[in-house]
Amino acid sequence: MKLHEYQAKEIFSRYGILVPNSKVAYTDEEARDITNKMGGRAAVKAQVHAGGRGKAGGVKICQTPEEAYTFAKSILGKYLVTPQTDNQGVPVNSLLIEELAEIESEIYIAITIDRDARSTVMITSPAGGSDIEEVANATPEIIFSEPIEPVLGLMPFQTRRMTRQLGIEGSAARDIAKLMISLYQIYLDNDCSLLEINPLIITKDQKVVALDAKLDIEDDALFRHKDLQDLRDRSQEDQLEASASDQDIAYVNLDGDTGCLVNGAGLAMATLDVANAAGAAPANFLDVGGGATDEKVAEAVSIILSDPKVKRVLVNVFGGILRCDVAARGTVLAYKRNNCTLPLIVRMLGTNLEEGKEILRNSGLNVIFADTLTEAAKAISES
Amino acid sequence: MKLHEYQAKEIFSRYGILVPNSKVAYTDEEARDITNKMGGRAAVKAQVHAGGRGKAGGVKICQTPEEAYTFAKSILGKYLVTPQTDNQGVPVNSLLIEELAEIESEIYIAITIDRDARSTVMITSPAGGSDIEEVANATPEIIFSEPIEPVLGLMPFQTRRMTRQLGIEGSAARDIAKLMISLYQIYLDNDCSLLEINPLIITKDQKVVALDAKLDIEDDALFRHKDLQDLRDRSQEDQLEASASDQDIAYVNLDGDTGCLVNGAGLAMATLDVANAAGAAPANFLDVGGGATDEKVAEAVSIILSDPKVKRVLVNVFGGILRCDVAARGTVLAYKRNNCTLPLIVRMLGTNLEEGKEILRNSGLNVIFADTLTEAAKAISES
Amino acid sequence: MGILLDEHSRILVQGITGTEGSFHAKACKAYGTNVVAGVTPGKGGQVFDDDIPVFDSVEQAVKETAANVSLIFVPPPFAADAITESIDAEIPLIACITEGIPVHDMIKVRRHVDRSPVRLIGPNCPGMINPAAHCKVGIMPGAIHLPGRVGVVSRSGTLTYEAVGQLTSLGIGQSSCVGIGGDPIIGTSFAEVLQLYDEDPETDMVVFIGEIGGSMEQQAAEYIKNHMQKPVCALIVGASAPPGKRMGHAGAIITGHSATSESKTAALKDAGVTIIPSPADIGTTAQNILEQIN
Amino acid sequence: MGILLDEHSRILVQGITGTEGSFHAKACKAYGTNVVAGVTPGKGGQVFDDDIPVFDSVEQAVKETAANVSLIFVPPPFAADAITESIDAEIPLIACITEGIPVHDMIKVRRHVDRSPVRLIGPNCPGMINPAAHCKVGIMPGAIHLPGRVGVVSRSGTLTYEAVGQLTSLGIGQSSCVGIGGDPIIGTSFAEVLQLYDEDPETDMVVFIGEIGGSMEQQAAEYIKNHMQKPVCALIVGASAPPGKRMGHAGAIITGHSATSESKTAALKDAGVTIIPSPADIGTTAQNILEQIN
Repeated sequence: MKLHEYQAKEIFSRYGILVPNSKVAYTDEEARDITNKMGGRAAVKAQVHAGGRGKAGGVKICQTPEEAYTFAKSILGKYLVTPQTDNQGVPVNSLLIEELAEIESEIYIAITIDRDARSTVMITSPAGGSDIEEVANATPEIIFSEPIEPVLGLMPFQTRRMTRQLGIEGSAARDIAKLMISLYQIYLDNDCSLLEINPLIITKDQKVVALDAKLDIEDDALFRHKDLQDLRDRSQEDQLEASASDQDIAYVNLDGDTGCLVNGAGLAMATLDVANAAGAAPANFLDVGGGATDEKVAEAVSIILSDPKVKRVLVNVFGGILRCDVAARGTVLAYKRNNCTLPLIVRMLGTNLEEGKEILRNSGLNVIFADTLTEAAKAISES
Repeated sequence: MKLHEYQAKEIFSRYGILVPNSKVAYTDEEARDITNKMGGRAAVKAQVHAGGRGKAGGVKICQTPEEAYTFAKSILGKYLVTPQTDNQGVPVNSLLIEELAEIESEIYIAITIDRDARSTVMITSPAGGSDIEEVANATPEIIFSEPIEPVLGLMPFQTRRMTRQLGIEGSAARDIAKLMISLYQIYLDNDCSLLEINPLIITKDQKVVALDAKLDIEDDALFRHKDLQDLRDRSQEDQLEASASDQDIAYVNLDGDTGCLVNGAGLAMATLDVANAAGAAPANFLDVGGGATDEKVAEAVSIILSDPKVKRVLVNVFGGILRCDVAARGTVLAYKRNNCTLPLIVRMLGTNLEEGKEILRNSGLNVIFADTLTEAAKAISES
Repeated sequence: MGILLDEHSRILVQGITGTEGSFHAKACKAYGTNVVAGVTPGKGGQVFDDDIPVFDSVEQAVKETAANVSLIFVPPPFAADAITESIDAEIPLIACITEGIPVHDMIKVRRHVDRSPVRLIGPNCPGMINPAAHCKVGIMPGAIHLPGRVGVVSRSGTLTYEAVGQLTSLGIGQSSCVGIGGDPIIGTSFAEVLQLYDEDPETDMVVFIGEIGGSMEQQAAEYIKNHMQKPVCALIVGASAPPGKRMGHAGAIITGHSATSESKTAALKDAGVTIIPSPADIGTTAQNILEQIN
Repeated sequence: MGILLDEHSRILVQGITGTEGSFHAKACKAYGTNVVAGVTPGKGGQVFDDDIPVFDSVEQAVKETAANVSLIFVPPPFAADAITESIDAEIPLIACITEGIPVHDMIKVRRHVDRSPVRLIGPNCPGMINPAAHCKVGIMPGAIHLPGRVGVVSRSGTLTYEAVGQLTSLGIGQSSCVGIGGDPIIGTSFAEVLQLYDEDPETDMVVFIGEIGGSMEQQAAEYIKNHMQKPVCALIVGASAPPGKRMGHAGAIITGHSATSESKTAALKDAGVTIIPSPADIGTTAQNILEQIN
């Protein structure tokens, strides 16, 4: 679950990390008033769950309250398309109005999971303010990784190594070392999957300030953070993905036109690969899970059908925990409810296969059966 | 560093652990008034840094405010001698006046360091309220140890095992499991060396309440607990040991009459063993440390001389970091300052040995020299 | 023989009284697996499915039944506790099926596993099976398996069944099948399972099914290149997945070049592994290799 | 040869610019030890005692000087950091002299040591010395040592010097001397050092000096009973200590029967160890044993 910048900064503040003075505006008038109170100049930043908003025009340094008003008016209620969103973009419902800082230097700092080290890792770079993935591709030698041993926590020698790598000295180095320890504490306390500050700045008067803040909470750990659950902003999520997630269905919206319903994540990825190889780009990844009922399958198929770009549906089920008859009944249910006439290719195997086929045959739907993945691929490319 | 029961209970309360309603009284009138406000009946408990106070008459269940007043008058300002104190006892300067609880059952629970497991360990027993060392000797099978892995912390299955071993079920078992997790957190957060509740009670209405509370903070970790440093009560400490500790001298008061000054803990223990074998019981253990100066040696010798039971002094120094001349000068200084005429047996070896001997020879003191531990033993038994 | 499981395996099911636990405990038993005990705290003393005693703790279960394999179905918030409880009771082999365990829990558990004499399979995995020993410790449909001499190892569930289905339909049996799990932090890696297969006299070759995310497949390629004696064929799924999106499995997410299907496939090819061209060709690729080595 | 140290040992001193660190770094160097670098964060670039470069980090020191032993003098609040920094820089042997490290720090450090390819001696120890190699990594007075064939292992400092002094005064040299430290949680146990001596071709027998507190001496007795080939004589000090009192060393405190001198002495006697009757008899006891085996 992603948090907004202003939410993340509130948490940072509680751990003693400096952030610029700021206030959230929900209307253009609020944007003007807040900017006015800040002395007339401010950074006005769209609060969206997507990186790359700067390049996409989601951030503006405003020199007057009127400029803030005009910018707010132009962006609030609109959709912002960034390199990290789809073509539709994400809605801008709030703006963070922030005091301007006198920047001397900018740093990148993040914490995430390092699968190879099987631990958390702190990542730093002196290339703060840039797109870090571009930096990683172009100049990987200025990206530094520091794995953190869970039993020890982040050790002081590691913070010294990082400030050395970043080329920082004096009081700022000590402040950043302290900040790193606090960030690791935030990461642990809130069960984060990603914490990122880009940029962390050193001001001209040597203050260390988090100019941006990104905090993703691990979905699997949300159950123990009741307070954080309330910070979820559903407006920022892909609506199909969000409603699938509500029903415990793993769904990812893709660009193609072949809707796919599969049980199991591995088989679902394999199914996309097969569809792609057959020349039919998948419209989605969907894992309906093992313990699905008729109704859950129907909901999953309905999510697929509600996607306007879908031109055909492939159901690929290896009946084990999810029985073939359940998959068949759910699919038929969804097709009928939606009065759907799109081609339906079904490949089923395993438990209750014959019952499943029987249900589909008797459904009145135009079902194309496939026994193997090869046949399924062929049927897709021909439909 | 030991905390008083009432200080430990304040910390317990902050972690959500139930303790009886209570208030500290420093005078007999306060004891009466508090007991009165509690409804006329209360447990009145001497706040001393020593176990076994119950048997020693330091705790009284009072049925009237007058009884509390009388008991307070009889004990406040006096010294309480318990099985764990020396013959002088410890002063009673405050009393904890506590609401009475309706006890259904009593449990022992503690956390300390397990050197073999190289971790902390939780120790429990259904024999709550008893002298736990007696229980451990008589019926070790009802003492249970649960080592805690530092990377995992105390796991729920361990709390379930412990409540099972204690024979507790139902809501009390769940409450105790939760309390165990909190106790481990208290132990970690405060760098404790010992945490003990004896007894932890289950009341007739199934509440889990810490009736007693003992919390020792690790001296070596006090530097990172400024708040806890203020809780030190020097009146409860052996005055010689406390003043030695202030000067970073390791000193333990013993029962014999041979004062011992040694450098190094191992050699100091060996010296006590040699003295004992020679039939001269040592008056103290004293390790003056490696980096001692003339003045520090003089302070150490003065501490020994201030102990009225000392009849002779043995100085045993292996000159390394502490040079023999420093040991000699410091000893002479202390003898002169205290106008001391007690026999002085000196065994020195190592760095600047000759200078040391010369200083002692020219001091005018009656010094008996020994070259080996054997000779030192002989000199002690003859002096 | 096969790997990990044999006829001496005595299975304990943690979470046996839950919906999933009870369903699969019965299915394992029906397959012929020696399910000797169940554990659900607070339900000790019950009897499950006529003859399986339920205990309050793993410790008691091991003492009474000499269970030596634990199969875990408890919900995510309690999974770290369940795994460490089995380690504490000195169970040498654990399969944790639970999906959705917080990764911070698994970081700690994995450190503990590293210092304990235990093999953990999973979490978020289908478990493992040895068809010849009639021993199934997981959620795979038993009926599709056939005793034989091909080892199967995969991250995921249904795709493993797909692989097994293709093999069995060609008459190719399996010595063992292991699903190591789809989470970022798991107990046993591909390379470790490959080594077990390499040392198993009853395995002739291995079918290895990886996916996008992480770099475990590259480590396996490294192992194969330097140590593996037996032929391996491999499929990496997820070529169609966009970067940064979690494809169901918590671990299946492209976060850098090495996490892509191309990078993994290239590493395996470089290690001399036969690449399975499409998910539809698992069985036939294995068949070709078997024909070559026989 | 001796143990742990030899003529290839290249010593790095952590905390070299502090009072203790600088005093002992010079003393080690004066003894002939190859002190190649010092580390004090913030003082990198300085030169210590004419020719020893000081670095900001262990990593840099190792890179520039190929140091392979770390000797630590930093104050207690920073000791856990110093030890783990040396482990991170892949120093294989560390002696930590620092006294007064919080035990909770050492619990964590010890877990980390357990999963790292490092040997930690101490903390709160005098260090180690190999007289024949002129290599002293610690705070012992070098001059009292004599090259020879008796291994010495002890918990504490001055008592080790006492033992060495008695040996040397009888003309009995030492292959190595190791002080393992007086804290409740240390990096290397008696049993581990005994094993090193048992495997060292230049050690004929071992003088072993234990003390009250804990049960490490019993574990050593167990090791001697089951494995040790060479003769051992042992002294346990602290018979006169009252229970529950910390005798200087954080670890020297009687907290139960097994922590007493009687219990430890009995275990060692049972393991066939020659008991040294009094601290005054260390040298003569060793002499008797040497006469028997020669």
